[in-house]
Amino acid sequence: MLDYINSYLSDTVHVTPGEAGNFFWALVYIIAIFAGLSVAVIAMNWLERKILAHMQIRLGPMRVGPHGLLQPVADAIKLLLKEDILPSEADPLVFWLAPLIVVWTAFTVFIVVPFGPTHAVTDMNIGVLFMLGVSSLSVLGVVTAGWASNSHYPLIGALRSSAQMVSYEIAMGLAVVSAVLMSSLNAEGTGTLSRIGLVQAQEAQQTWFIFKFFPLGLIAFFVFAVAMVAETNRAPFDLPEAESELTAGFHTEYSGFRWSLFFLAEYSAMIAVSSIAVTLWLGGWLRPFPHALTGETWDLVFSLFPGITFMFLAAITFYSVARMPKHPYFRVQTIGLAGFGAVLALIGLALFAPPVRDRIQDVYWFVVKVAGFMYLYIWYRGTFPRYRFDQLMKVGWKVLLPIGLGVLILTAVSGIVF
Amino acid sequence: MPDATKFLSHLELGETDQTFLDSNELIINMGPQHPATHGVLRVILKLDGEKVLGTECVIGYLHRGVEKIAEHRTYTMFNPYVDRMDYVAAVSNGLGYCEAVEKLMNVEAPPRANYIRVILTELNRLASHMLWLGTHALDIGAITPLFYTFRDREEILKIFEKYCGARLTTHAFRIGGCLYETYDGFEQDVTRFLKFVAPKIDEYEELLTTNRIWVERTKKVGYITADDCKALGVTGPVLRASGVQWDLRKAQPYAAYKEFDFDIPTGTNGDTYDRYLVRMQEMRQSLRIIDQAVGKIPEGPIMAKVPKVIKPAVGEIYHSIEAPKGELGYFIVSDGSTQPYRVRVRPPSFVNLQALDQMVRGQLVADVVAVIGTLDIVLGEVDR
Amino acid sequence: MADETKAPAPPPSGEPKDSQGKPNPPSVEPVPAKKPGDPAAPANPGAPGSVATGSAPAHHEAAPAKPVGPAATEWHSEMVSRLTRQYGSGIREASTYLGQNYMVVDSSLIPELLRLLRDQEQFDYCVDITALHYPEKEKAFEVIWILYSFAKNERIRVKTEIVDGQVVPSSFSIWPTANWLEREVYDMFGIRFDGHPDLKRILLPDGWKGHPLRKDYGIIQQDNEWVQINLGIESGQ
Amino acid sequence: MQPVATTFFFYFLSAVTVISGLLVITRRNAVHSALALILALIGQAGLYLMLYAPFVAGVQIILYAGGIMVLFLFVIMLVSIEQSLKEEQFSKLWVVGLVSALALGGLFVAVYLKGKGIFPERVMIPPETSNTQEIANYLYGNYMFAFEIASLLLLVAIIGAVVMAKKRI
Repeated sequence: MLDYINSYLSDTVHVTPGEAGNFFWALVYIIAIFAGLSVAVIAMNWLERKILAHMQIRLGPMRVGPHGLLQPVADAIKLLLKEDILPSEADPLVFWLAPLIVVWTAFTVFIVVPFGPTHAVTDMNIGVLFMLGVSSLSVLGVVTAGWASNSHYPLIGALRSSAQMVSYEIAMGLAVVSAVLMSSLNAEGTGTLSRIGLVQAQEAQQTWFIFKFFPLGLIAFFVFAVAMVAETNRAPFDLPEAESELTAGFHTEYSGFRWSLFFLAEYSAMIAVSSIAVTLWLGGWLRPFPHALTGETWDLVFSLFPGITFMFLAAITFYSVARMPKHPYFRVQTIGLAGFGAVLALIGLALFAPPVRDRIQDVYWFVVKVAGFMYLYIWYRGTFPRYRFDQLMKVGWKVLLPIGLGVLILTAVSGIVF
Repeated sequence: MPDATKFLSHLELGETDQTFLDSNELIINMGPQHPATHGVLRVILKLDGEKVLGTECVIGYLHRGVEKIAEHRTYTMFNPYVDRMDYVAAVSNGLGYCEAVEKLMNVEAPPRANYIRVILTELNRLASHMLWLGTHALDIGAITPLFYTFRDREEILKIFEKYCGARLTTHAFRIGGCLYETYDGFEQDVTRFLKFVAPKIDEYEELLTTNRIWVERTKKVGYITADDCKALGVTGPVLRASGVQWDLRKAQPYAAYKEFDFDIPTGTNGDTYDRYLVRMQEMRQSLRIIDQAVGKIPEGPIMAKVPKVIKPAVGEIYHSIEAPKGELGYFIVSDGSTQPYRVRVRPPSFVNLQALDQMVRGQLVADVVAVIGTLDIVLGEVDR
Repeated sequence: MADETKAPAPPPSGEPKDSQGKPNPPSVEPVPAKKPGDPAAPANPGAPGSVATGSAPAHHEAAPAKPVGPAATEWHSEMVSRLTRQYGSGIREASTYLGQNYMVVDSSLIPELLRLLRDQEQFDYCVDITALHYPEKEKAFEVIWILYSFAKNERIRVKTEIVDGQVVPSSFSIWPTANWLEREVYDMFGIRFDGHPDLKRILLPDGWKGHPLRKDYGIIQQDNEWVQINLGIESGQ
Repeated sequence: MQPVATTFFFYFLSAVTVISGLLVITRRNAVHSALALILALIGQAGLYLMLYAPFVAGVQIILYAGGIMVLFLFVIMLVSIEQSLKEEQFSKLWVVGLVSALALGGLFVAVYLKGKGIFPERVMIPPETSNTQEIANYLYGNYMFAFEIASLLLLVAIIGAVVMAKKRI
């Protein structure tokens, strides 16, 4: 058994555990991704509340734990303890199944997300195609959820959101195809659908696809960015759960743990879709200027980044500890915050250690880019009002689709010309 | 004058006739506890898919019988009731009622009282428009403006509280003038507020006016022509946005409005976007008025010589002012006793709400919410 | 609680017509001459104490003699003269009280006169329609139209007196705003308007019996039956 | 050739497909049968993966499970299905059903008896690694014409749909 484990660790093997058929490590990666994802969802929950609040000149959760840090924990417990109501005439099987479908699709997408050249559960030959396919399955969950609640408003909400998701999938697909097309401009002339292959193609062509054939890459990225927001029913496209018109979209009848499944699925879908964008256009795990600023010194500098960020976070925490009011009521919170700061500092120090530093490089850059997208989601929510349903469809079909097609053709032409 | 049949509500609730895809129409209720109906308003929508075929408003959930109570209260006792009708613009209600009774008694409020009245009413108009903007934007999905507008509205409410102890239903005026002298530092507070809020209004504009989605959600939504407005008796910003340059403060000046120069912003094509622009301009005009007024508050008494017990002569009077929502009128009939024989309140929201059916027909469900927001109705005033 | 009801008809008295603008301060006017042609208001029985008669304040209880309030004066304008030429006795009275013009017309003229006012006299905005209830008069109800003309920036009130139960022709076809205004008058006073698209209660629940703003309807009176059926509670009284 | 997964998965996937196939026809509730059909399609996609055809599996998931089945569910939800539930389920044409069942049974028996002899001897070379590229070469190489005809057909279908809906707007 031991050599089975070691066989993968030997440096000769440069393939993801899935491909190497090594189930043990694949399992380890799956567990790592699950843990990482839940931490990310908890962080997103807190971050979204805080950032949105500060955008709206208010403080956001401050009461539960220092600066509301325990708010996500409180939410999770609340949702677990809340009664899980099953509407009377609802169809029990489908009612129980709908959130599961949505969560399945949201999580299976992560088996092809490449955190590094070898850090992915597996790398399928049809990585991107598989992701699009699975994300289109989540529409089923939404539709069945709306139907199973057996009442007017969820049904209308479900139909609307599925129509929205279906029509934006096409725009998404087109944008992805133009990116894959860029990856095929290498020697043998055939691109690749595998996501690790895509990032390696960007590395080979020494440019992120967002900057390739200058405006085209950016436009394709823009089309994808808009489509992905619509795909996850977020920000300006969050019509299905538009409180002001219909009560609350397809998950009105859900409560307690089932509702939190939808909530969890929404966040992981957001992370998954932005990971596609990062892999396809922003050079997945590549650090910025991998070729322009090469050489020993630059590698060292960039490798210090993970450590620096965590030390910076720790500094912020300690600064806020200093600013905590001296009142005895806040003593526990100050200690808690100081402890949290210490943990961050420790992680920062660990990241400076050379062996850890090299391995963590890829994952760090990938996570930073995805975090950038998360901030964008929250920013959209703070500034944009909601699209009306027909405008939403108009943007999907009459704006994104033609642009997507145009970019695809232009990329092809420029691929041949240059 | 458009013919009246156009305004018939197409809501034959009895039968649901077939539509194109021979799916029956959908009759759904919006309200009375719907988040976007600004209070207890129930709108029965007749939908063909997303399109609204006709609406019917069911109101009266907040009916407190204010006019009946008036007949059993003396003139001064009825004064606080007036604030509870349009609780968002309570000061204007109070001003309207006090001026109507003063007119009935043929008494003139002293100039200092008139100036204080103008300042407080314009501050109240600002607060009402700010609350309108916050909730209207929230209905259409923009969450952030709500917090900006409520932060600035708080400043106004602080001034009210310092002046007369109450923030919302202020009961600031009495028949014959104002009860409270302005607290020392009133002028400084108001001027500081003016400097504070002027850039804030530009902030709201920055957030919304050029926001593509906001423009798309409001342009050509809830369209109503000037003739239809006049026919339906719609007044206030809704009428001005349809191109009619009419404002009671200019047409029939009351209190001290004669002495200030301000202009009446009007829109051109009477849709939700124009109403938004008109109200934003009105906020700036209010600032102009307050700025002119706060500098020149004349000295002198703040209360006219009004007998302790108010017993106006037998007779009737109709007096109306320009409330933030439109023309707010009081028709008071006195029978010589200390209690009014009849007080009829002509509420702008009640009459403006009647135009909802006309503005929303043929639009989509999401627009019903936007139009209710742009009509700026307050159910306390609609139901009385 | 028996509230004292009095005939609030404007006190008949003649006085020089003051300008349309701000009414001049109340001046003690000569002995109020009784206006002959005013059948509507019954002879005003010497109003108790409040109205001082004669020029010198007569002696009465401690409150200082309150001068008689401003009185309704004859309203002379070419529009009024045109209308009286056309309808003759239909226009019962056209006068100004505290600078506000109103005319009392016969109920038979209602839809025709209003349409004429809207078309010829440009009163294109019907501000309000309301009613008054004088239980002791045989013509118990008085329906009031408040009209305003944007062009002339002028506001007038048209009033008619109707018997209880008499149906008033609806002015919905003239000003569509009348739809809800008339529904409210019906809801509160019980005055029916024929020609109204769907005359039903607007503020009170549909099944409610009784019209609250009538003088004979008590202040705390409720439709107990409706309350028991719908709210299932024993109503307060 | 190293098998994609142990034989256990093959039996598991085919069992899933067969059972959900049965469920499709036995369920009274239309949505349940639609969901069972989706499960069957996904099981099928798994089988394609076992046959070293990842591209076809991906397309299967996107087209069938993600696209067509969503439209199925739309139709089921929009059209009120109450009456169909109450109607008598058993269709009158059981004679036709019986004959076709017998014919199919005969075919199975024949294949079982003949054994391997029926299938041609050629052993497929499993182009596992460059599967998608192979398909691309064939699709845009030898079968270019067929590909264009298919896309033309789709275009006609789309225009037909638009014309039908156009009447309404």
